[in-house]
Amino acid sequence: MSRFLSPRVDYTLREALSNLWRNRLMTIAAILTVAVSLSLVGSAMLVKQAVANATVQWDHGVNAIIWLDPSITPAVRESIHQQLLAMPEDIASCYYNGHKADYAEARIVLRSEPAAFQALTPATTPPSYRCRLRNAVDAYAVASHFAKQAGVKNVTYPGQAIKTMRRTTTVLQDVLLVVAIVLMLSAAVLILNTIRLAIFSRRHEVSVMKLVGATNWFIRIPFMLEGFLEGLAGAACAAGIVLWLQKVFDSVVAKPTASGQPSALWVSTGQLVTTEIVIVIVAVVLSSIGSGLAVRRFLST
Amino acid sequence: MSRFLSPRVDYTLREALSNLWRNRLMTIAAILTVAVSLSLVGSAMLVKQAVANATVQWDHGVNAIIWLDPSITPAVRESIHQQLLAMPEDIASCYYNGHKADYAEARIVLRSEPAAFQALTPATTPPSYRCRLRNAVDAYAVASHFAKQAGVKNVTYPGQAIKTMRRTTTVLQDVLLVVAIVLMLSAAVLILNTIRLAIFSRRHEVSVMKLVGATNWFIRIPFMLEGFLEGLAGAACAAGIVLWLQKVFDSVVAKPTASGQPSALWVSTGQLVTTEIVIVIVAVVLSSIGSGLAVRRFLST
Amino acid sequence: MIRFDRVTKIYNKGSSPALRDCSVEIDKGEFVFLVGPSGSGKTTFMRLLLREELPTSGRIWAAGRELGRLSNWRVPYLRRNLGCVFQDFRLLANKTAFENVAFVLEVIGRPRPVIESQVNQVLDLVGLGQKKHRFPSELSGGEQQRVAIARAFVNRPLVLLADEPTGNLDPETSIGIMKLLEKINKTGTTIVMATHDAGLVDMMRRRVVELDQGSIVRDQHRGVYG
Amino acid sequence: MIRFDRVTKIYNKGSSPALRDCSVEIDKGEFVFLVGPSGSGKTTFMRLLLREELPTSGRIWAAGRELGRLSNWRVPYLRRNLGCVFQDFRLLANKTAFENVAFVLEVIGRPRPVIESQVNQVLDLVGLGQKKHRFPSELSGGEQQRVAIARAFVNRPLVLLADEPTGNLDPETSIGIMKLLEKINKTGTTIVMATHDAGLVDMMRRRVVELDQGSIVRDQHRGVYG
Ligand SMILES: Nc1ncnc2c1ncn2[C@@H]1O[C@H](COP(=O)(O)OP(=O)(O)OP(=O)(O)O)[C@@H](O)[C@H]1O
Ligand SMILES: Nc1ncnc2c1ncn2[C@@H]1O[C@H](COP(=O)(O)OP(=O)(O)OP(=O)(O)O)[C@@H](O)[C@H]1O
Ligand SMILES: [Mg+2]
Ligand SMILES: [Mg+2]
Repeated sequence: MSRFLSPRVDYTLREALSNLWRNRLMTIAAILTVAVSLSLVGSAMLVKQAVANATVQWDHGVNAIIWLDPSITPAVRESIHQQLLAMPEDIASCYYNGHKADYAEARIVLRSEPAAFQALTPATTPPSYRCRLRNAVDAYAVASHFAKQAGVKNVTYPGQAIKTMRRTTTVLQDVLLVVAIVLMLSAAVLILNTIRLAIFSRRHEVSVMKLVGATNWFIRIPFMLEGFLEGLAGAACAAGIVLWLQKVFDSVVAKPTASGQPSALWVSTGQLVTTEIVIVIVAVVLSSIGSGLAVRRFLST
Repeated sequence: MSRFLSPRVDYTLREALSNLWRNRLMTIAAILTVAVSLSLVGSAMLVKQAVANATVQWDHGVNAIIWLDPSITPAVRESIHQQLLAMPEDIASCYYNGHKADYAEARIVLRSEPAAFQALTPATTPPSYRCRLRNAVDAYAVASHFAKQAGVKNVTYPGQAIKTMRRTTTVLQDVLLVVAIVLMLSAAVLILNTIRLAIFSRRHEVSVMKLVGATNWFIRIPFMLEGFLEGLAGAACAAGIVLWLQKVFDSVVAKPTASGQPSALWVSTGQLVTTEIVIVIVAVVLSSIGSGLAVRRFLST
Repeated sequence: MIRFDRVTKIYNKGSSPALRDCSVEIDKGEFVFLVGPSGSGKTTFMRLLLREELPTSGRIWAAGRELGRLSNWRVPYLRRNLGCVFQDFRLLANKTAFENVAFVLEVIGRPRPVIESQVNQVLDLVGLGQKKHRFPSELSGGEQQRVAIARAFVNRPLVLLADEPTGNLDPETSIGIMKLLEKINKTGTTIVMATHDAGLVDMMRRRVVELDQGSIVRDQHRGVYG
Repeated sequence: MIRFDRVTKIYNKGSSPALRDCSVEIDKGEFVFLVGPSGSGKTTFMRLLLREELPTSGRIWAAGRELGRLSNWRVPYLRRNLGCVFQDFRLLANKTAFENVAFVLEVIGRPRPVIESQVNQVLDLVGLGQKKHRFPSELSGGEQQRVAIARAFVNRPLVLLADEPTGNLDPETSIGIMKLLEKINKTGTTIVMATHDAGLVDMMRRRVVELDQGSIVRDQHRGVYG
């Protein structure tokens, strides 16, 4: 390696790697802690996104959906519309979701049931009214009022399941995030301390370097690089773990359930990639803070 | 304080506390990591126990329960028994759970529905046959065969819910345990390294102590105490966190559901206490390993 | 008191010995200068006595014990009989003169009142009674070395080992330290002092043991430096 | 080359000054002994020159720059003009003599071939051409100090500062080191050497600056120790 790099780059890399190896116990602990904390951050993000995906139908406080026949005539639709307006004591507000909007949504919700989605076209996808009710317990009354009307296919309202799921995931996310933040703190301190120990075990070398006129950055960079390498190694592990967790989760939990219920918990590739990028960024920030503090505090001129 | 303690105990405590304070960043990180890792261990234990409690009915591979009338006559019961024996291609094995056994079980399963449990007495609790089927999908056939017979109250078999729950919690437990073990490793290394830094920053004192004839244990004990204190502080945090998590969990997830489905996830006080004890023991072991290694390696004679 | 019997010390296999085949006997109450060029083995001699190292061959007796047979846990008790002073003082910067000296007695578990009286007594002996609450940084080099000597002596050791105790001091201050060591010697404490300072050795006219490349090349009563 | 203009240095507020109102000028090519009792401020003088400390009042020039006006990032470039040697050598134990010297040039970013030739040249100058692949522990004290001098000199500094370079060496070895410093001085390098060793000062008969409690009490050409 040393043949192809400039002496200075070569020196920097050599120093950083040998420091990491010298305190390998510490290095491993730092990497693992970074990995665990970032995996938790990643998991929290994925859980949030998966639940959002699964419950996209119930966004904006919607708690009842009246599905219409795809072939409904404008007159029948108008009559239903008037009836909805006529129930202001039960129904707070409604909005109409057309064929195309529902087809687009189905693409997300039915993602894990591709056969069911294949069978749909925009034209055959039922349009719907999305309603917020004054009182969630009125849902049954509203449903039974509309269910048997002409032009209405069926009426769905979220069961206990969706509420529990949202509550659970909110708590789960909060817990994951708190734990992740605590661990990030530990990770930063661990990085700071590997560097501190490295500086300590090289204090003779450092004092000689200062005496003979090494610039501050020449002395600092190998130590900071050490912190960066730890952070990146941790991020790489975390990225792997998140990918694996998502697979496990997919195969265990994310099974299709009866329609109307929230369907499979899944995340898109885009969301996964975003999560991985966030992990790397957090790692870089984390290790910069750790190593920055360490060199600033323990390598003072 | 120093007035009431022997000079030696006083010295030891003073040293340990001042070392902890000197490296407070490190100390906090070590305590937090211990706390998080032990909380995860505790959570894994609680989840396991809660699921075991909730699914105690379905232990030993039981996948269908035939509930009998509490007032069933021995003759009718004998006829049902014969029918069960007569279906060897469907039913692998059955056992009879009497009034008292079912009453005892109800005490656990109905724990979060005390009103329902209050209404029961041993005599009014239905006895049951617990059957393992050759094939879980036969459950519906078995159920419909027995459901309308004289002397049978109803037949229950676990839905998808219980299977998903068991699979999910197994995965969750495994993940929690792996993460906990990784973090325990980090925690031990962090403890080791706080002590290492303490030894390092006191190396002059230590070398003087050695020269003037301090015994090995006199030198070591304050440092080891430091590790212990970190471990115990971490355990205390973890114990608090587990208690709190259990409360949150109780209030969010553990709602009574339709009977026959697994009911509330809960753990008994005894199980909680056991978990807390395990946490403290693990902390003591962890910090002993960390501090033992540190003094052995960095305080060699 | 101290006896070396054909002691050889080789630090690293293959390298030449730091001490080779040394035999010497030092009686109670003697004052011995250890002289010789750099690397001749003076510090090694001290380290062997303190059992910081074990000899490669040969046997050493100190304070009535054969060091090779001493189990590890007894080493601290041996060291309580051997006070040491070094060129760089080795005082704790965050403790006052009094605390530096008291530390020794705390470490070996003496009760408070005993510590109090013994420390004051020995600080008076070295002439620092007035400055006992100063920190090392508030004392001159010579005064710091006096504190170090007080620390080495407070426990009334049988032997006081001094490895170039005047190496960092100017000639005048050095003579003061020598006088102090002589005073301590008069209380019956054996003193072994390694030094490069020809002036001091010539002035004192005490026993001189000269090492060269690990061998004892001279052992002279009332000797001079070279 | 070096100029102190009414320099006072007080380390801690309230404590007495380590240097008080010192003015002195040292020209290119001079050889100056800095003498004085322990704590008189010799090391402080050196540390001010290296800009490890800033003076409390007064101004200092070294290598053509006023140190008080030098921004922090320029300090390394100042130090490349000032070589230092210490009593305790400060060699890196895990590097050979060659590597210890080469390290200086690596640190300031010299290319490989230059390093190779310059290091060999300076090691020949100090007489260690044959032992350049030995580790410090395989060299005698005098030889280690020669390596340290080679390291201080390899970058051809304008000034060489030596703080008790013979403090740990026996008289004979010390004379060898003095001869080497004299040889380096003859190449035109200014040398400032702090020492306690009266013998050396008297032997050399060079300029002597004496400090006492931080004040310059004597500045004598072709002086003696005291
Ligand atoms: N810890 C060690 N490991 C290896 N070699 C050592 C060690 N300590 C000393 N030596 C070697 O043993 C020899 C004797 O060293 P010692 O320190 O005893 O000499 P000294 O007479 O005290 O010298 P000085 O006057 O410089 O203090 C030297 O060659 C030295 O290099
Ligand atoms: N870093 C420091 N902080 C506070 N005081 C210091 C510091 N360094 C030196 N001093 C004080 O400044 C004064 C001069 O010290 P200095 O080290 O310059 O003396 P010296 O002439 O080199 O003595 P020696 O011959 O013992 O090396 C002393 O009183 C010392 O206690
Ligand atoms: Mg020595
Ligand atoms: Mg000095």
